[in-house]
Amino acid sequence: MFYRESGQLKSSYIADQAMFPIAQDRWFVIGVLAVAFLVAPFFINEYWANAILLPFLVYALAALGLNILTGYCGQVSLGTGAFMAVGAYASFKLVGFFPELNFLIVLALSGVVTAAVGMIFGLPSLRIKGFYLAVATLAAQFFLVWMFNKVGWFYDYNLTGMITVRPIDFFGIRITGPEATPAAKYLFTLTVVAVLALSAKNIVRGRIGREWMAIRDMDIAAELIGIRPLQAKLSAFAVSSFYVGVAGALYFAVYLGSVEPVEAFDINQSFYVLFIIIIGGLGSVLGAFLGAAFIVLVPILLKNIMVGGMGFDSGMAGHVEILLMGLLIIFFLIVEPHGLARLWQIAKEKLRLWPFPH
Amino acid sequence: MGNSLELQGDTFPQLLLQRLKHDAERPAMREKAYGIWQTWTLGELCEESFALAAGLADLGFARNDTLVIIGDNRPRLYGSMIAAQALGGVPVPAYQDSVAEEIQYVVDHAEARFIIAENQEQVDKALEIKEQCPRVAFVIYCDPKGLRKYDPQVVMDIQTVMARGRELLKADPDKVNAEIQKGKSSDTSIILYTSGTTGRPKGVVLSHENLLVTARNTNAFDGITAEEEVLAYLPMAWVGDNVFSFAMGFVAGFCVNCPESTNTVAQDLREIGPTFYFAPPRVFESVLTSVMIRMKDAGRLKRSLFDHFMKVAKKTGVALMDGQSVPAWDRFHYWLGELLVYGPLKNTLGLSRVRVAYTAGEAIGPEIFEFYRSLGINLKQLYGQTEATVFITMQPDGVVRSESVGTPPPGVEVRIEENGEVVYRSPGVFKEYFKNPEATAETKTSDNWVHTGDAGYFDDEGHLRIIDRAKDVGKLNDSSMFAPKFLENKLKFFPEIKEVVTFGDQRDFVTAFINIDLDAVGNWAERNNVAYASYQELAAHPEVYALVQGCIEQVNQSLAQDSHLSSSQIRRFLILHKELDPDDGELTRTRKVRRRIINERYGDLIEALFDGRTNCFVSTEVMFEDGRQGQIEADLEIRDAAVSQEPSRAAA
Amino acid sequence: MNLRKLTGAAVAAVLALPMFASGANAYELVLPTLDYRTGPYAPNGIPVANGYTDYLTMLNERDGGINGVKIKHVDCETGYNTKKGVECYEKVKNTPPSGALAIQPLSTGITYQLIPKAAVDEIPIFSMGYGRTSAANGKVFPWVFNFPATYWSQATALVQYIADQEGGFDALKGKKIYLVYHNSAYGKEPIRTLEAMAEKFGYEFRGLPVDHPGQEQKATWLQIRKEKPDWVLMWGWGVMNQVAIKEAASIRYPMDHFIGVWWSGSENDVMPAGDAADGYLSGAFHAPGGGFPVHDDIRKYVYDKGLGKGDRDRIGEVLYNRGMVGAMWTTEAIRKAMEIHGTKEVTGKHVRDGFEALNVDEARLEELGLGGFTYPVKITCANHEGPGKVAVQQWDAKAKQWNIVSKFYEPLRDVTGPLIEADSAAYAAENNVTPRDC
Amino acid sequence: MTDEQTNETLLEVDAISLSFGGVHALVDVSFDIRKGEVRSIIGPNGAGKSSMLNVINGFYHPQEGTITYQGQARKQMRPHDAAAGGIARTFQNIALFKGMSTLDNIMTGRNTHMSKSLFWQALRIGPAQREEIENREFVEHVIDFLEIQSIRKTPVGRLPYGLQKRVELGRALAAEPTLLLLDEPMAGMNLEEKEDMSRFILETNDEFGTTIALIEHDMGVVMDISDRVVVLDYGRKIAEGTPEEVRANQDVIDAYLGVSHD
Amino acid sequence: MAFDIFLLEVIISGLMTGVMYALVALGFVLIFKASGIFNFAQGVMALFAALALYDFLAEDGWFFAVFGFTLPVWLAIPATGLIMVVLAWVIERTVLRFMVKQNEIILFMATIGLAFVLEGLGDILFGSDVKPLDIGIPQGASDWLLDNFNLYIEQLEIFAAGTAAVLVVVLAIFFQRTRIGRALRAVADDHQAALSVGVSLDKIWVIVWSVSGIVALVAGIMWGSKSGVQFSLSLIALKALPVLILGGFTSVPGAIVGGLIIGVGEKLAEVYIGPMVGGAIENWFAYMLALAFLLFRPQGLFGERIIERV
Repeated sequence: MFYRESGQLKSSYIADQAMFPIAQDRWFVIGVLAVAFLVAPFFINEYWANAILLPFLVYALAALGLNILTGYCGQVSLGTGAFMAVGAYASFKLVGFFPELNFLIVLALSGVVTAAVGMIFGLPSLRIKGFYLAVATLAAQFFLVWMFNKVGWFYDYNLTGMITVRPIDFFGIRITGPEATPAAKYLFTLTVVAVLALSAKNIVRGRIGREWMAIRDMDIAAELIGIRPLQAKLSAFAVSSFYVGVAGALYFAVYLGSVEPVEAFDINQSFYVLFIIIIGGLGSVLGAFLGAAFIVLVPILLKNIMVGGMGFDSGMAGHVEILLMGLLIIFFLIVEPHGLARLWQIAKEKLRLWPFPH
Repeated sequence: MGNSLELQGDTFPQLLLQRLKHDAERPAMREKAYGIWQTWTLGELCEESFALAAGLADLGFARNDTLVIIGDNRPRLYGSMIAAQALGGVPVPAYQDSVAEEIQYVVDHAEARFIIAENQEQVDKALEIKEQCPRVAFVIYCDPKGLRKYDPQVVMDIQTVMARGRELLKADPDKVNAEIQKGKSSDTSIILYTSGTTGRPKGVVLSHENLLVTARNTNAFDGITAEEEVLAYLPMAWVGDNVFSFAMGFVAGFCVNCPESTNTVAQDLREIGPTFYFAPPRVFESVLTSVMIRMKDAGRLKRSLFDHFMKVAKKTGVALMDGQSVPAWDRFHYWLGELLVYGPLKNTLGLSRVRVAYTAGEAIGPEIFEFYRSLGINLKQLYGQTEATVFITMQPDGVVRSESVGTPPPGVEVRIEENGEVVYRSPGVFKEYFKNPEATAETKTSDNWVHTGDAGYFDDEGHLRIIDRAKDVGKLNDSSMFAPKFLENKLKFFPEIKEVVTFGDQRDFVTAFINIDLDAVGNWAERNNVAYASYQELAAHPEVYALVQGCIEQVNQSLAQDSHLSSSQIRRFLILHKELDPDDGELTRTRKVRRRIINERYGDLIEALFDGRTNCFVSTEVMFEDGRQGQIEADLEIRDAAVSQEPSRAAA
Repeated sequence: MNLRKLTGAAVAAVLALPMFASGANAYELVLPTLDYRTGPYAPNGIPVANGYTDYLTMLNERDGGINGVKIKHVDCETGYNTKKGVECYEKVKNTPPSGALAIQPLSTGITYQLIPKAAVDEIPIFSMGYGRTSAANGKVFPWVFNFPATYWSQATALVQYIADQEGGFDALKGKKIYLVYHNSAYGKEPIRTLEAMAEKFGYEFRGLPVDHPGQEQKATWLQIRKEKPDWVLMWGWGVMNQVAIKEAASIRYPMDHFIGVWWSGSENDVMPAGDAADGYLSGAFHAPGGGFPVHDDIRKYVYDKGLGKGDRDRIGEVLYNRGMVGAMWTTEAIRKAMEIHGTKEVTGKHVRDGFEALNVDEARLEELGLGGFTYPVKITCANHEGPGKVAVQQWDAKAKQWNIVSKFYEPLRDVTGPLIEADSAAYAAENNVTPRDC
Repeated sequence: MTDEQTNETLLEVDAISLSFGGVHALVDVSFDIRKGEVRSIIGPNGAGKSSMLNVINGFYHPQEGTITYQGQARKQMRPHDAAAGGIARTFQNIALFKGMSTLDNIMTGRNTHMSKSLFWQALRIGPAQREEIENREFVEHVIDFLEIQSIRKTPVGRLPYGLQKRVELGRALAAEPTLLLLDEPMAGMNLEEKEDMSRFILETNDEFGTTIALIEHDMGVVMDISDRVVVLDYGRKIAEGTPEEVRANQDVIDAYLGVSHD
Repeated sequence: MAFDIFLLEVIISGLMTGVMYALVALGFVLIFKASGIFNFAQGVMALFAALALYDFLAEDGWFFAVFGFTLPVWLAIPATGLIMVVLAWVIERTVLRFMVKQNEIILFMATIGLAFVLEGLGDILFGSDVKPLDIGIPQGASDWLLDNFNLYIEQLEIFAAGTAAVLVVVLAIFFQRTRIGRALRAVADDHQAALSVGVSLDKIWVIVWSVSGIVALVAGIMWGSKSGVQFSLSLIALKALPVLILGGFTSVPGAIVGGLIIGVGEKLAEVYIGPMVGGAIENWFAYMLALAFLLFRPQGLFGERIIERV
């Protein structure tokens, strides 16, 4: 309905292969980004930043990373929590070693470290497939978390094993710790997430993305047309882990400020991110965001409706919230097993053809 | 740009040379190919054309030589027209879906030595006729696919010719320019073979002046500027395409877009979103039919939304289009409809940017006409023919009627002969029929008045109304007027009916052959659980008969209201077992009914319609797509339709 | 369309959130708690939350609040999850009219999150007997209070108890004291202290970590069975406690040589083991049992009116009392704040001053119906831990009750003091905090 | 059939034996494929035809024998070496990437011709953008060649069988193969689709001089378009020669009638 | 000699723990085998079953509140079994039948949704306190062994091992000897084949979920007796995962053998390697062990061999 595409002709491949070839999509995305960058920061308060937007953005980024691996390359991983931990601890150590280093570089390096670790744990994927691989990645999950909890070097030998972020300035603006303004934290995270999301979009529609999808859709055929499974899978593990690592670093440094590995990066974290991409839509960049919105925001919404709006006892609300969340997940999977992104896509196709049904 | 400058030049190549000075970087043509709209700027187009001209000259193409062009609308083919004109030669486009023997006539008649063919399919046709047309020396193709093994002495790649031309131009850059400068406005610009309803095609010779003046006048009439987007999808051999795409395009300077293939026109139309659009009534009709069919599959909510707002449009849209005053609430209601239905609908159809749309060639159904106008598309009718370089009358903005075809534009004079025939005189009047002085003399008087062969009259508003071919208007035995086309068009406005042939001249009453529309009726059949395996089976289905009978009876009712026409009500009809097909000679390439052939082939059926039989056996020879011949046999049912006696009020 | 409507509503509701809670004109004292009634630790979270809430309700019902100002209790469900804790904190901290006056994070992980935030938001954090031990240093952590005793104090107290049983500190030499701990920040808290004391007193120390959730501890207890430590301490939580006590019973480890931290000493922990748990010890800073006058008031003013949060029968359980005493100290701090600042409309900042001037002595305890329930607490600007005294209680499986079986031990400040200094100094350095003068 | 056909050998399999846990799929099979020819491999079901293709492009590793491709002799190929060396193939059961569009599927065929790093791809400017566009242009020509313009952006999962086969051929052609292995390209097609496919195969051979090794069941098609035929039965080569020779061979007739193995 | 006894103790404890893991893994295998669903809700089903059982037995439950008496153990267990059957039926009706032929990861996600629902429901219905479950299973160390051989073995675990053995035998008989059992085996191989045996797919799903619900009940009883019935019970699912990879998702014997290997392996690692690296390595060691096995047999110890074709 809102798609008025007539006259949008593409006279070059660059235009035809643009990230958002339909002008309306382009304007919508620009609009969302404009609101996110130019409007939201003026209205944001601590609740919105710390309880809603930061977790949303951080989880969306982690989900994006997992989606690259699972949704695009078809390798199921349950090690996301641990890879986030790698990113978090890498950033912690890097800031400790080089306090003056620009935090963007710290993030990038944390991502690189995580990518390296991810590749190591991605090696079994050459032999192991499907759920077997998923459970195998749990080895990474449990081992890494144990390591961060146990090896004193990682947490600077402090007494409790928790790591706490130092105050970090980014071009003179405080972005971590309690003194950072909500807007600063939010804008910094948003920038990182937006840039990485757009990059991901670029990667997945290029050669490497096609290699991943080929491996995902039919690995044997992919190999026979000349795709090297080792390269494709490991690159997926690397890129995925890079994203997850950056998400972990943001999770630790900007969102939470201090973390304890056992709780913050436990197996639930891995599942949580997996939920996001399944509900959001496997193999979709948008899906990571929609899924994060659903999984992160709906429980908060339910809680606020029940406790704030309907006067539920907070304990009972907690139980009902879990129950409802389960029902919603089942409901959405029945309605559209391929996730919210597919739902969106179907709606979009309908709107493009409106008023025609097909 | 374009229009605002008083462009100099007596011929198209001269015009282009002028325009090149300012507009070399403007996109002149696009073609959807390899997934994107490949664009030729004016400079590129001219460079290619002139290179081709030089190459052709090298092959021996000389002044007044003809160049037969066969293919879909392609920038290179338009370019080859320019190339021929640059050398003072004459492009002769042929219908791309013609069979070899039709092309043979054109090639032979035009004495062509050069043929430019789009692709292997057309090359094959050209080679097939080469035996019969010994003059043909060169066949030049654009798309090399599958053509590698043909004799390179005869069949050559256009790129090779252009490359040769470029070499020559390097040595002598003025070679082509010099030829262009020799051109005069009275030179032949193009020869267009009209398919004609009877006899062999005639080559209508149009001069550069015909086309240039007509194009300038028309551009001015509708305010066509260089900013238009136009889709060139009608056959290049048809005068309309030559005027709308080629002549008006180069004069105004707008960009002409060629679709990827005939199958993708709808999609390409949507992508281009033309601002100036021409289509014959059948296109508008089939689009409307497909809209209605597609909407029938929509969900309940969407369909009722659609139906509701279509009613609103019917009530308000046309009035708004004609600039009448409309109450604010209706205006809002229409605006809402525009937002929810019309806008998206037009957009999906690719018509949302249309400023001016024309239809011509046949009468358009008032419902169809109003449907588009009510959506806010400025659809107008014109009346014209090849011999007039299209335009005889046109509807000015704001004075648009479905039943008349407007007034003569500036420079055109029209009058009605004694016998009702329309005759005209204009700057677009053709030079002659090529190599056919008798026919020329028959059609064109010495003082340049041209007989159209159509019967018509000016109504009270001063708008011309065309009833039928002058020679086709007959009389029933009760001496009342029988205008078969008029009846046929009325019936064809039903989406279920594709073609109609009516009979009644010198008869007691009127009868009809019906061709159902396979898409529309097939869809209807699916929804009503009517099983069928073939067109023939569907056509013979009793429920389909009932459906058609309903349509006919509706027409009868409306005819009954007009005292002149009430005796023309259709009493009996049958549904033909096959579709009338140009390949079988039953229709012209422009899908006009060839009555003579019909009378020959289906004489027995016609008699059966009048002698009261309830069924009739028929066996017909047909040509399949691959060129094989075959027989179709059927026993056709003949039905009576109810006739309304008095003027009824309930006519819908 | 449905989906869109849903999201529409969702956005609207979320947008409406921060503006929700307004209305009442009368000034109220907002006391939020971050409870956990769901998740693996819910069995422990529920009684703590009930005790806290019931005490506040009792004050409102009996006294009309504090000095006539009603208490507005706001609870928020965390599921013992840090992220939810952050969300809860942000949600409750600005609850009108007073804003949060003191926060009970009820989780070590969440406490760590909130310590830096509280300083900025000027809300005192009362992590009673848990959280960051070095927050006892009020110079570095002006907004955090962890009285009446820290884990480190408790560790020294338990070792003193062991020394008492063994016959003095000298007898510790060569003894084996093992620690079975929850493998998390909380569980690791006492290790440094116990190691420091091992050096000092010459006992052999070893830590045996148990991963969350701790249902399977066979390997741990096999090692204990093999190495036969003289004493086993436990820093456990949740199902880990129950399994550990059962396993200890199974390998016939003497229960009276098995001492849990005060979070490993509730009825929940010992009940599943049944009689086998008899004699099990744990740390405590308040008395068990529901026979104090304050409990009667709670029954009378809360449960008789149907306002109670939990089961009437379970008033007086160890964790219930823990929640209750926390509420008591918090409200006393508010009372003090009103007194110091001479206003009834106190804010978080005032309450912090109240905490720093808190002095709940024997007499006051008596007034509150808590005579002998716990020991007097006096907080100063520099010392946010207060007295730091810990006793040992023992489970009587027959009577199904806990009994205090030792005196309240003073902490070994010569052991804990330097550790606190070092840790808080490190925090100050990392976070650019300049310790204030006290 | 093409003009470029020479007697130069492109690929030679020499005494190949392949077995899976005791089951002999191929036994001592030798034949060669000449540059520019259309070479058909025929035989009854289970004759080892697909195994032969799998050996040629390195998916199966024969226990014995050597493969000489473009003058290089090896014990076995590795799939991506084969692909990089210009061997492309289609599959008996369509092996398209179901989640991707026609265009993307064919683009994967260009992979061996693309090399730009992840970094540039993430930014999608400069070299990566150029590379993408150059290859897109090539792929568009393949699409044009196979006349599948209208399904360019359709997910392949939604396409009818015949078109999927065509897309698969497109993916193989996109690799600009020297040697094209076609595993039953016409299985399950109707007459019209078969004619189209035959035309495409011949045109490929013709226009690009691609050498083609073809497995096909439809004898009519095989006889029509092959230059030479090799016949396998129960993993052994039983005949070889021009279509006419093979057609007349008694062993072949027996094999197809099921006489020989009693 | 003491050392050797200790080693023996560790191994036996490992085996016993392995049986406990295998009990949970069995439920996974049954469902995966018959329907290709990786049922993440298995752990919560065990919790739910234990809660329901407790409810029948305890005086603070719904059953007592409604009927005024409690059930004896021998009645309560079948009653709980019945509840699990009803639950299976409800799950089939409301979830599974809408998700036929979905991708396995989607089905997996649906069972996570299911786990949430059951968890919420369990909390709402039965509360989140720790509920001591005592149905008369002997607890504590076996005195006889401890006194005579100084060998420490948990009685509950001996009992569990016996129960597991019985369960496996019963399941084997069920699969081999009954018509439905045979149909279930058929369905594991080929859904079409099952239809030809004459059992409809939805019925099969109800049956297989019921069976695995009952297995969950057994697991719930054992683990509930060990640590009390509480939320943490559902987390035992995580302990079953390495067992599953090791044994193969589709093999009942695999679940048992896998459980034993993991149990022994992780205990040995914790006791002998743990002290060197700081302990608490059981969890990751189990996975590493499974991973090591997988590298040699990518389809698990007893899993069906994957043959690659084109």
